[in-house]
Amino acid sequence: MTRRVRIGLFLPALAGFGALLVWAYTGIPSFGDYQGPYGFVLEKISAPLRHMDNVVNATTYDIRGIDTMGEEFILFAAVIGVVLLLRDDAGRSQDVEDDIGSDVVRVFGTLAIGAAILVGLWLVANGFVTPGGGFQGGVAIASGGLLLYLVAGYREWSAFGNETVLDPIKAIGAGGYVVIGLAALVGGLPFLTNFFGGGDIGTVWSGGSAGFVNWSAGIEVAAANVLLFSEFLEEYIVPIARGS
Amino acid sequence: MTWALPLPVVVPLVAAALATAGDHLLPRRLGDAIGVAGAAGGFAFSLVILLASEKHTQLTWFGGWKPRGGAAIGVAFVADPLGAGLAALASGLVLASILYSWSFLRDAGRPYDVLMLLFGGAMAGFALTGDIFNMFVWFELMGVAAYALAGFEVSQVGPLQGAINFAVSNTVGAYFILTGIALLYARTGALNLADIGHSLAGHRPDGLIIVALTLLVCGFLIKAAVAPFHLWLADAHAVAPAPVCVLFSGVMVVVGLLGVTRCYWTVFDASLAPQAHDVRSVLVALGIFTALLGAVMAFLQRHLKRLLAYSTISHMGIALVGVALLDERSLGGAADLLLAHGLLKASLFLCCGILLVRFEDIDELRLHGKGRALPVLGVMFGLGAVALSGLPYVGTYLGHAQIDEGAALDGIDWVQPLLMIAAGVSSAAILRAGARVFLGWGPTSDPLLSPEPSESPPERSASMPALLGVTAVVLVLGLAVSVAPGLGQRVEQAAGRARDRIAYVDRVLRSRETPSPRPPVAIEATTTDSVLYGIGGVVIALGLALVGLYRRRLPELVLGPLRAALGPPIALLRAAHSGVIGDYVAWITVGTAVVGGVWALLLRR
Amino acid sequence: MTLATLLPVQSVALALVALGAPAVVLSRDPLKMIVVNGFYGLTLVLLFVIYGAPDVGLSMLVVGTVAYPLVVLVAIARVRAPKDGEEDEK
Amino acid sequence: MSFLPYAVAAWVCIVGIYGIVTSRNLIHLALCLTVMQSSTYLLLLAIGYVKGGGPPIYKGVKLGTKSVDPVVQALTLTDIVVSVTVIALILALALDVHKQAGTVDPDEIREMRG
Repeated sequence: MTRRVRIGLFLPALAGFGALLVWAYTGIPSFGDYQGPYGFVLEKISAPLRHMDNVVNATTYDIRGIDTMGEEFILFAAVIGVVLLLRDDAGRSQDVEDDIGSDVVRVFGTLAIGAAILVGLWLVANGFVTPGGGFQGGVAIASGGLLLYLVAGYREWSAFGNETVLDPIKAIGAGGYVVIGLAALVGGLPFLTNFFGGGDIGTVWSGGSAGFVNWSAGIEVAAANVLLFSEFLEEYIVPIARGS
Repeated sequence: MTWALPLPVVVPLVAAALATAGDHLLPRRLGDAIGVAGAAGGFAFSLVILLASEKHTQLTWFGGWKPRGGAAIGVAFVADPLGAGLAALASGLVLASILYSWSFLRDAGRPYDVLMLLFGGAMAGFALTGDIFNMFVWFELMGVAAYALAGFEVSQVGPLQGAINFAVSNTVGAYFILTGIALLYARTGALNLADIGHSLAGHRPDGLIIVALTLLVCGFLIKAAVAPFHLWLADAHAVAPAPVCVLFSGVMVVVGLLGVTRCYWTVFDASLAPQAHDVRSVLVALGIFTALLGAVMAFLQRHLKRLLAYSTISHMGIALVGVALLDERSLGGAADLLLAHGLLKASLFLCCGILLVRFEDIDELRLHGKGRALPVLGVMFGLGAVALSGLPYVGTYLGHAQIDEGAALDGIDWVQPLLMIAAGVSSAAILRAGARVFLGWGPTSDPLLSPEPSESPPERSASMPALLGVTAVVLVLGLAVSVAPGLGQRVEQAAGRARDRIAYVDRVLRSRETPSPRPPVAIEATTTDSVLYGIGGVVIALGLALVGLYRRRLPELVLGPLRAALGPPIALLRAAHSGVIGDYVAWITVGTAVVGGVWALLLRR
Repeated sequence: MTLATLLPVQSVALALVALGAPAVVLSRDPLKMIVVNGFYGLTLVLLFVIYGAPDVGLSMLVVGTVAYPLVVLVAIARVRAPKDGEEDEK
Repeated sequence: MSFLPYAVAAWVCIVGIYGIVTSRNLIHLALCLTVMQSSTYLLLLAIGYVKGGGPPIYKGVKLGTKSVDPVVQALTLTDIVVSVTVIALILALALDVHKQAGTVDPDEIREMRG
């Protein structure tokens, strides 16, 4: 099929598809008139029953926690896939030059690493109080790891940005989520039951065992993302080092 | 029993996490054992749930979030026998594939087992969940694990392109599904299937409902590889390792059809029951088209895995007809057919793996006669091929017979001969390949068959008895499906329950149980018509296989017109299967627009 | 069904998103594409915050400023790098 | 005007598909896929919007204050993670294609014909 034939076939179909979408969307309640009831019910119950201010994360990590468990494993599987696809048979290169010379970069970079990790931890910790939570915090922590590469260079980065270190952490994060769920099951409760009670509302201790779930998600996301970045950086750095 | 419900998903996922965590720490054999234990545990719990679900539909609310005021709050797993059966088939085939891979892909490393476990767990989750967004989550986990497995052998362009085509097509499908979910949520404010159906009940279908139906059905049909959404499937199969193909062909595509079945009967039936006739006609047409197209394409292949992949497409078309007829007998027939097909096709792919190990090739023409050295494998291959053609009381026969009878009851009598032809042609392709490889029949060249890039498989060392053993077990199970006492009746009862929306709502939202009576234990009786159609399928398969092998001995008087009549359409078909992802997504758009457009015209009446 | 249902700030953010999407799709130069995609991501963040979804906005922000640019940039850099002859011998 | 948010969602979806079909570069194609996916975020969040509602976070806000739907936000969060993972996988595949074939134009790689 030539490009011309493809586009000649595709454009009318796309117009029809667009018309279908618009037709469907006219059936949605007018913008701003969300009718519920699901969301409204959750808003009513999540603070009284679970002492969580942030209803979104109460939904994500407790009420619909099983979705998030699946999501953690999606990330888990994808990172395994990326590592597999980008694996380099020649192994890791040890002779990469460290080309970051400026002290200014080092100082500000080091400060930025600390800041990124602190922000990340804060975001995870306050997941049930303010916006944030395991995923956002985890990526922020991982970006701190990425900054380490900028500051310290490839060799230091690759000392911890590799599978031997990160695979167990990632697996403990994802596995921990399931184990917390199983703990409830062993105790005779439904899988993923929040079994610690709510904790103090409005503090980092709110959330009960969903708090642990949130933390294990944070660990998994951070480790998985560092590994992801590391694999892509590897792809960039190692061939250049070898080629030149 | 409710405590066991999450375990077919949870056990493989925990095993995957453990195996990954211990990859650099534990001895290798222990890691292998964790993988097998995870798969075996998932399979065992699926069987336990399947048996329990036959008495009562099993239900558990995650986190203990039970419905309040008759509306769902949390996410539920709802195991009816149809879903639990698919979970069992999926985890059983994962177990077989992991065992086979032990000697087939010794150097694959831990990530391979881990991805297999995640793939299996995700399929079980999809089959068991009662929540439409949770379906999407498992669908995506299944997809991500599968894309990585498809690109597993990264040393060649072919596998990579196959994996990309697979990933992009299925991701587009996933977004269609998500858009459909969003539309249903906008209308009903619910994500639980029973809840959504309950809110839609009695409302006439409007644009939103019709388009949500279109997006969900087309999204799932991409996964089910129904034409014109099927183009990615042969690419993905051609490149994936044989044990991975087992999962792709045996269960992953079936998951797509379960998605259609589940969504239709729990959600859309509430609104569309009066217009069911129009839903049926569109889906039956797609099914027949797919069955014939897949069969013809299978006949044109010489790469064995690709040939089997197109034959899978053909069988998915036949099964879609069973689903689409919307009656109990046909749906049960589709389930029986898919069970037998899953096992038989799995054993055929495992046979291909053995050929690859032994001869480092998988091309029908290059393997000409080499299979004589492996007579046992030849017999297994031939049995698998014949059992797929619908020979009475063997393999897929029961499913065919039930679909035929369902079609007759619905008064659509032209369907059965077409399905017979499709099954015959795709089996003919497998038989022809088998005769060429294992008997050395026919010439060593054939311009009719698609040229394939020669690919050198990675070197493998394997224990032949172990590979043959796993293959034989799967094959025997597949052959026995049609004569397993009571199976037909039990599956039909399961299909009836999957169709019963009122009982589903009662169970999920009101905790009201409706126990099922025990069906009689007897070999399913079939009509004379079905026996005749079955024999017809075998005759077509054998005859056409011979024609495929010895075509050149036909007189020019027959051959000339045949070539003139079939040449151009075949060239056109080949051109459509271009291997270019842009074309594939264009066809997906065309298919969705046409299906949606036709339903828009028919269902609004 | 009145104009008042949509705040002016929402209309502006929606317009930016509506223009941003084709800008990403139509930029065929890879490096330009990633810059445009970054801007598109930011307009999405803005819109999400206006929609009352700061959690989603934050997610989009960390994804749009760290994850996407990094993986895409590396991909582009690899694809553009002069061929070293070590792997493109075909 | 109250249809505008939905119209934008539909528009972004169509633009994304158009990009996928016409793409001549797998990296570009991956980004077009994210554009198509962003349409689902736009749709979900627009559906859950409540006129005059704040974020569904009650820190320092009286319970029962009008707020937008939390469920669609939770769904969108999951959706975003899915998007990142799929993109990373497709880009990794694209990089490998480039290593093997020396091109990332899907039209130039035709290993899978017929």
